[in-house]
Amino acid sequence: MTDLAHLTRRMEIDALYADYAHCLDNDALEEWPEFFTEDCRYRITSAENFEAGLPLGIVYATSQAMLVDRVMALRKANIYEPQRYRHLVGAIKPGAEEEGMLSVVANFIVVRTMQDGAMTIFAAGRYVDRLVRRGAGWKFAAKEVVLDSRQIDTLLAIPL
Amino acid sequence: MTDLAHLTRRMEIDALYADYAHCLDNDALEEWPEFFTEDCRYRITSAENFEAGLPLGIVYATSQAMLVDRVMALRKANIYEPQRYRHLVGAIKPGAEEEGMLSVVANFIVVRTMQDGAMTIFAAGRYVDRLVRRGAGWKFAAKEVVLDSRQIDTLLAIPL
Amino acid sequence: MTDLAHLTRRMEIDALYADYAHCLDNDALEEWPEFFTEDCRYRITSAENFEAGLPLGIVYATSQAMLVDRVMALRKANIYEPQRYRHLVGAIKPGAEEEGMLSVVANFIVVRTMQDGAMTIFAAGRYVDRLVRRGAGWKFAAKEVVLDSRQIDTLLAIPL
Amino acid sequence: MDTHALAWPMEGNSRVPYRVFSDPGIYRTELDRLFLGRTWQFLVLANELPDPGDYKTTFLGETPIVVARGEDGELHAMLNRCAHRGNLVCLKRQGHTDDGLTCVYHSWNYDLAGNLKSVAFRRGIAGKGGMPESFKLEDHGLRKLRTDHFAGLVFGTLSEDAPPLAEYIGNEIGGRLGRVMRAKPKILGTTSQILHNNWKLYVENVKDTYHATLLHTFFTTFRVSRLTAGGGVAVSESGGNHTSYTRGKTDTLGAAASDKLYANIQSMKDGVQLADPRLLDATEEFGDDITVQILSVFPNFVLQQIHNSVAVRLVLPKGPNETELQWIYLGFEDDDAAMTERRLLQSNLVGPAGYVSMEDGAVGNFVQRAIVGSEDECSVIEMGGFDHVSDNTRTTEASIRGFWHAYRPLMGY
Amino acid sequence: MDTHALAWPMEGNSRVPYRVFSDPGIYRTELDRLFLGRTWQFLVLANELPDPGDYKTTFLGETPIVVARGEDGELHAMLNRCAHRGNLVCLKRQGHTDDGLTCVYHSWNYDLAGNLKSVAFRRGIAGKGGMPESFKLEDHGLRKLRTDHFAGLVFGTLSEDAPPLAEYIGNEIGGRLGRVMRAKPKILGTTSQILHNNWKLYVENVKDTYHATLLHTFFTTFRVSRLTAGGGVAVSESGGNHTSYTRGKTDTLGAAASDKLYANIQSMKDGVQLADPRLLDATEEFGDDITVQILSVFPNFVLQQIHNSVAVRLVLPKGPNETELQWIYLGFEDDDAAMTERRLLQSNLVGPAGYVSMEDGAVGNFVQRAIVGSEDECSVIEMGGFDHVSDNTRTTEASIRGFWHAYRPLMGY
Amino acid sequence: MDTHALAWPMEGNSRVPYRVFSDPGIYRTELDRLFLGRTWQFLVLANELPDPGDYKTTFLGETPIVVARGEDGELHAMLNRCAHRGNLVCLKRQGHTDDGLTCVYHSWNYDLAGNLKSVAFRRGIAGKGGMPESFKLEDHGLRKLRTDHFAGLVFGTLSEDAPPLAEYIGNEIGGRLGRVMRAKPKILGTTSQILHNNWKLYVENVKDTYHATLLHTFFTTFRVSRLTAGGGVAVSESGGNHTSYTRGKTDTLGAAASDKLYANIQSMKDGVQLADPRLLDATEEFGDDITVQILSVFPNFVLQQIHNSVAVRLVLPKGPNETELQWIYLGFEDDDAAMTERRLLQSNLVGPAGYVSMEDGAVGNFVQRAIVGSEDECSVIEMGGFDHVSDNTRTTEASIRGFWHAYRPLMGY
Ligand code: FES
Ligand code: FES
Ligand code: FES
Ligand SMILES: [Fe+3]
Ligand SMILES: [Fe+3]
Ligand SMILES: [Fe+3]
Repeated sequence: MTDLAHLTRRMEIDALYADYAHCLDNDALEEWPEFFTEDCRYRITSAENFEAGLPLGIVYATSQAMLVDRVMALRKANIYEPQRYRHLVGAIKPGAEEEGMLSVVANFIVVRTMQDGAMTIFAAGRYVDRLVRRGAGWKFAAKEVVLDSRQIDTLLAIPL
Repeated sequence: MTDLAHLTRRMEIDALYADYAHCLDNDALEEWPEFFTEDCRYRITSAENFEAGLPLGIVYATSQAMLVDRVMALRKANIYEPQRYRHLVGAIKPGAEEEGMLSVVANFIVVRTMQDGAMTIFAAGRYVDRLVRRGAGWKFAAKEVVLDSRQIDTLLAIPL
Repeated sequence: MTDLAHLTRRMEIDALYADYAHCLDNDALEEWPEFFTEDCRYRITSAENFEAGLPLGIVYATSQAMLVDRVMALRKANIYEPQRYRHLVGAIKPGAEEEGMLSVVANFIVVRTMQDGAMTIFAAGRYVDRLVRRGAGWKFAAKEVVLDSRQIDTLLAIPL
Repeated sequence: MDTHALAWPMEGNSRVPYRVFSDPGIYRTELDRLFLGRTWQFLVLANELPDPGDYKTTFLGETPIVVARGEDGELHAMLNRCAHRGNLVCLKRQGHTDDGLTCVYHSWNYDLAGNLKSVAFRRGIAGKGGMPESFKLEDHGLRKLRTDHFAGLVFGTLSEDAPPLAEYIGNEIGGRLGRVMRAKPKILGTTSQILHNNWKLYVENVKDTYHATLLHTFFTTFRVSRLTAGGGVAVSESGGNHTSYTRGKTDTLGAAASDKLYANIQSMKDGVQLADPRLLDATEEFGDDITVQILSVFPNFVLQQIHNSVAVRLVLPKGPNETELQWIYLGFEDDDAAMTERRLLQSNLVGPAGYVSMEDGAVGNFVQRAIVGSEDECSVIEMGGFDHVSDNTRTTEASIRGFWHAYRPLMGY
Repeated sequence: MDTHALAWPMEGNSRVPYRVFSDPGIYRTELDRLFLGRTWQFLVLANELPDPGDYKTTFLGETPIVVARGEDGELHAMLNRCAHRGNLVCLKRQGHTDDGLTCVYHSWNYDLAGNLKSVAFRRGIAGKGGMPESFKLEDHGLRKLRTDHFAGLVFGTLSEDAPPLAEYIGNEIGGRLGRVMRAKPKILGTTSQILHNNWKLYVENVKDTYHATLLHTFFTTFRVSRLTAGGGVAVSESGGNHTSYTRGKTDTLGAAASDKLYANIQSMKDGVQLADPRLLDATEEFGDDITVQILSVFPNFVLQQIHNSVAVRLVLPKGPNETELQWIYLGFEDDDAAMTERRLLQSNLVGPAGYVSMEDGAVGNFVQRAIVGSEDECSVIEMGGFDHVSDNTRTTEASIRGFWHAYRPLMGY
Repeated sequence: MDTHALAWPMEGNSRVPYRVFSDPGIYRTELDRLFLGRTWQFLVLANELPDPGDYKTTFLGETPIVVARGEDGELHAMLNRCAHRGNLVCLKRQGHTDDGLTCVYHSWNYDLAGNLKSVAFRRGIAGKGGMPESFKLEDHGLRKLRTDHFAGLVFGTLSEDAPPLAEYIGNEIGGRLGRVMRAKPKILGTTSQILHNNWKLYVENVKDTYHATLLHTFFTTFRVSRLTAGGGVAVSESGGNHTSYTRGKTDTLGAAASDKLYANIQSMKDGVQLADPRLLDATEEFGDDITVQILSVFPNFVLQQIHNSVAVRLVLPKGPNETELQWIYLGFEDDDAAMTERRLLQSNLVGPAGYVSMEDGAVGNFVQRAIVGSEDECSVIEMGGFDHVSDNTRTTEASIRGFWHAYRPLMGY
């Protein structure tokens, strides 16, 4: 792979994570499932579960359709106070690309702001992802959101 | 635009935001107005005001000269306890470039540290900016600092 | 230096800081000294000491061997509660390259999570580094971790 | 400490024991006797909730309130606490409803005046469960506030025997209030500050005509306002309400003598000029030469006019050592684009980043930190003497003494 | 406020003064009389610590506890506080030791039953220092708890005179508990929520059969559960323990009538379908038609069965206004891969992000915020009448009244 | 709980009720009787503020203090609280002024000894306002502390009847203090730790000669210090001050026997070597063979010599459960570059990341967490017996008993 190809791929991946952050932070939840493949796996879990090899997910989805259902429930069924996230994603580290599947790890911190203005560090952790190329860009074939903390403040409504 | 040109522009923009952060975080306030054009607009507001279309700014400037005045007042007139910011800027996302004007959005988190050592998340939010090319680099023709929170802890002295 | 060379070097440096963050955040402490040269200098200090020109380090090492000793002590001698860091590093700014020595400054924020799940902003500040090329990549010939705060919460075990 | 009864110094209103700014027991008594007691507190602008079903939440002290525009076109204020098991009935800070107020917990539904209209499954299901016969909807409404209007501002109280609002404000202060609220207000934006100090330290600061030109050196440096300018302070009979006003274009001593005076007290910097003077390009809009007017109504309402910057400030207690200061920046319906731009530029003077207000966000905390261990010592409030009467000088702390004059009987001190 | 004695309303268990949810003095009394007193509290699963030397830490209220598997194969529970100068003996939340429990501060060593085995330098060095002759190892062990088992769950208490666990739980609730814990449990994972409300607001919520289908509109919208479905609630004689159960496949009114009923109370959305219905693809595993069963044991243990999602919940007080809710998600040793996957998918229903539980994480805080200033007002708990007996309806608050019936004598109200 | 009077156990200084480490009422009494009472507390190094106008802020307990070098060349210490309305007079932690101390709030100006020199607009403006005739500058200075010096260290107290500093420290401890402060100190740097525990838990830790080689396994592993080495502890007559000292190069038992002893108590790791031994490359600088000396002066001053690492530690209470531990690392004016480098390398041993001190930052919090619910239980302090006298062993808790001996009468226990 040429340096230029490497650099271009890197720019594409950085853009994917930037778009993902803006999607969630700007309440464009309806677009969120489109970052994933149809047969994707998505899980939010704690480092404690992750490292113990326990399969539980705080959110556990095995298809893009389940992500669509999650958004629909948030919009139509679930009740929670107005709140917003602010994602900072860093240390994005692509690994080896095998049969069109690229593994990527990254660090994130999410600050949550409630309607009254109170800000807290809601989540910190790492993404353990598998990306596949789709046309000009990339999609998540698998995304594990591994939270450093075993505790969730109040509730987790908006995805991470 | 070639891939290489794209990549180069991207590196320039990243550098602009990095320099901007170091300028504010290292108390080089006198250099801060130089990141802006002479007829720039600069506003700090809350997401609540921004989304309601309310024009108010916590800081509201319509020229580079007003930014110079802000710095002069901080140095010569206003009284506030020693404090420092630490900016982390991410998800920098350039949009379309139209008549030499490039729109860019980015996420930020600012940790404020007081002289006694107390650290807090002082601000989280997004930049909604318009950049113009000036020689080798870029300047802000317009910068909106959109804070997720409607609350400011104690006071806002140093710009964001 | 060509644009492409610039871009490639930049990607290498970003990768160095990303690998450094993952090393510390994923408890691969044994690999940590390998980010440094044999005769490296490493210091953690406060902005207060740094700006006053005081030489003290909270951690003060003048060789890679001392970093090896630090890790060994953490593993075999020192007692502290299970905890993990999450680094976000940004505004990475390479300076001039002189006789093979490249100076780089960067901002960082570290969130610390204790075993019960409590998260805090443990550290915020800047890296003031000197890098040298080693084979394909770079190593730290000198690293100053300059903390914005003069206070450390409880203790500092894992390096920054 | 918080069990220790407070003996007010015999000097009266010119001495304030620092304990009142930090004692948790005193704070709880304030919530009870002041904020839930015989005082009027600002709720909303009269035209802020135009349509039936519009509502907004706020606080009396720390107690959540909802204000709603009823089907009858009237504003109704009630505690934002469900009569069933105490859930917040309105979760959003501001909103609109087309079917009254419904509590999310068990779907009890109230009308916009707080009357209970329906109870989910009141009759049970298939003849089982449900509420007992003895349960009457009319016994379980939301607790209602009295509301009253003045100059486009809506106030509320839980007290049955508080005097009418106009009487509570008083004639002189009322006139000053009407002067600023000269037309239908238009909200330009809002912001809020978290102050790490007792709420009364901020209220003292607002009433403190003495500090402005000394602490806020921007005022003096750029001659926005000086104590040597004409002006004065008015205090209501109750003592609790005040107005200070400045005739900024005049100087009782003349610029040179004034400069000299301020030079001596070291809050003056020389040779400072604005690179872009549009910031201070004010215009006369109130039909008089008063350039700055600060007004307060006991215990926690503030109305500010600084040139063309008009704002309501609400001081909300959040604990013995914490306060939220809410700002509502106003224009008026007759503003043209130029006037709006003028107000926006002048808004740089006030708020959390205001050239002449940022210090007020910090100084209360400085006092809060300084008085630890000195709870039995007192502040000394003798500037301008010992009384709390109106006078045509601002070199006085009369309106602060007035505040304590109104505060003490309510608290039993 | 916190020194003010509480007079319980004469209405009894159908009225609860809001003060009990915020008063620091009442909270401290609860820690003492409830959590360190005559109640049984969940510690661990019986098969969670299989080997001698395995240990896990938990809490009785806010008091740290360690549970260890002894060399004798028995589980021992003790205060996690060194008898020397009070250090935490076990620093890790869970772990294994091969040489008993050693305090890091001065290396005092205890066996796995909490008996003090050795004291570093007890005899001094070279004839100097060391412990006095009067010091006896046997006088300085870790304080021990009583433990008891039921259906694979281990409970503990500091009380000598608490009844045996089975008696404390009661026959009916015990049977319901055994129904769910039908085989050796397997932990699928754990999580925890920090709730910004008093612990009892969450316990009321768990016992509240009335709220489920109203607050959690996902339940009704997707017909997972409705009050119109068959079911009921069982309350133990003590009042403190309960089970609610739903026969989800039945509807006492029929779907149409039920839809109409819910439409009226506005917690129903139309035309909503799951794009991927595997989420709700449940299977019958408990040998009856009960689709949802929620069970609690006084004061702070919860066992949930929602279709195939089984979880233990432990409610830990962390202050008057803060609570940790711990979740342990379970499968059983006979689960095949498909069953495990089913449980994992259904786990989306519960926990911090659960479709039918996320609201419970917030509503307690809504109440906590709403009652400020209303400490002397009361909640009204009359749904289903005034008693706390078992009945085949869930349109009742009987099990909540039962909680207060058990709470009051222990607290002396 | 915090209203409950404390009855000290009849065992005396060998038993400490855990309540004293968490009770808010006891904490407030400590601030009043200890920190604002009859004790001497470290303020600054005598040569830290060389020039008139130099000032630094610190605390007596939680009460803000400013220390300034006067025009007279003397150091003056005062409360950092303005006599007007209580603002912090000095906002910067450290600084220099050329025109005395001016409060930013209303520009009242004090000289460097805290005497009020001028009041802004004291005479009003144009004959209106200003201070009343009865107001006298001399009645409104900053409250002053007594200060006293010892071995280049400046201490202060608010007490009129505290004995002279040298007498308060005592001869033996004074000699040990002078031994370390052998020349004019040079600050190498400072740092600070926030400890989430009561201040006394850290003070006990400092005085605890028993824990060092057990908790800090680095000590033993690398043979930096062992209890088997020669040494001892000295306690002042008051009980409140102490020195422990180690002759690290000696071993009363011999290395082999010592290794065996430590092996048994499991704080020893084998075969551990430093890859870069320069860390421990110490040199003899105090004219004796004492390698480690820890010294404390009641209530909150610590002076440490660990080989060539010299530091002052100040223990500042920040609430019942929080403490700030400030470190000032010292060299001496006669240090050459090699000596400075040596001190910097050895500074790795101490401070927040110190190889032999990081555990001390955490262990107090471990105790704080462990004692919740055990407020009426007691720690057991019997190592070395029951008294608090000097002895040539460190296998004792005598100096901890001494601390409580000094603490109890001041608190009335
Ligand atoms: S609490 Fe409002 S309906 Fe039950
Ligand atoms: S506190 Fe446990 S051994 Fe000393
Ligand atoms: S408070 Fe210091 S001058 Fe007024
Ligand atoms: Fe002011
Ligand atoms: Fe629920
Ligand atoms: Fe120690």
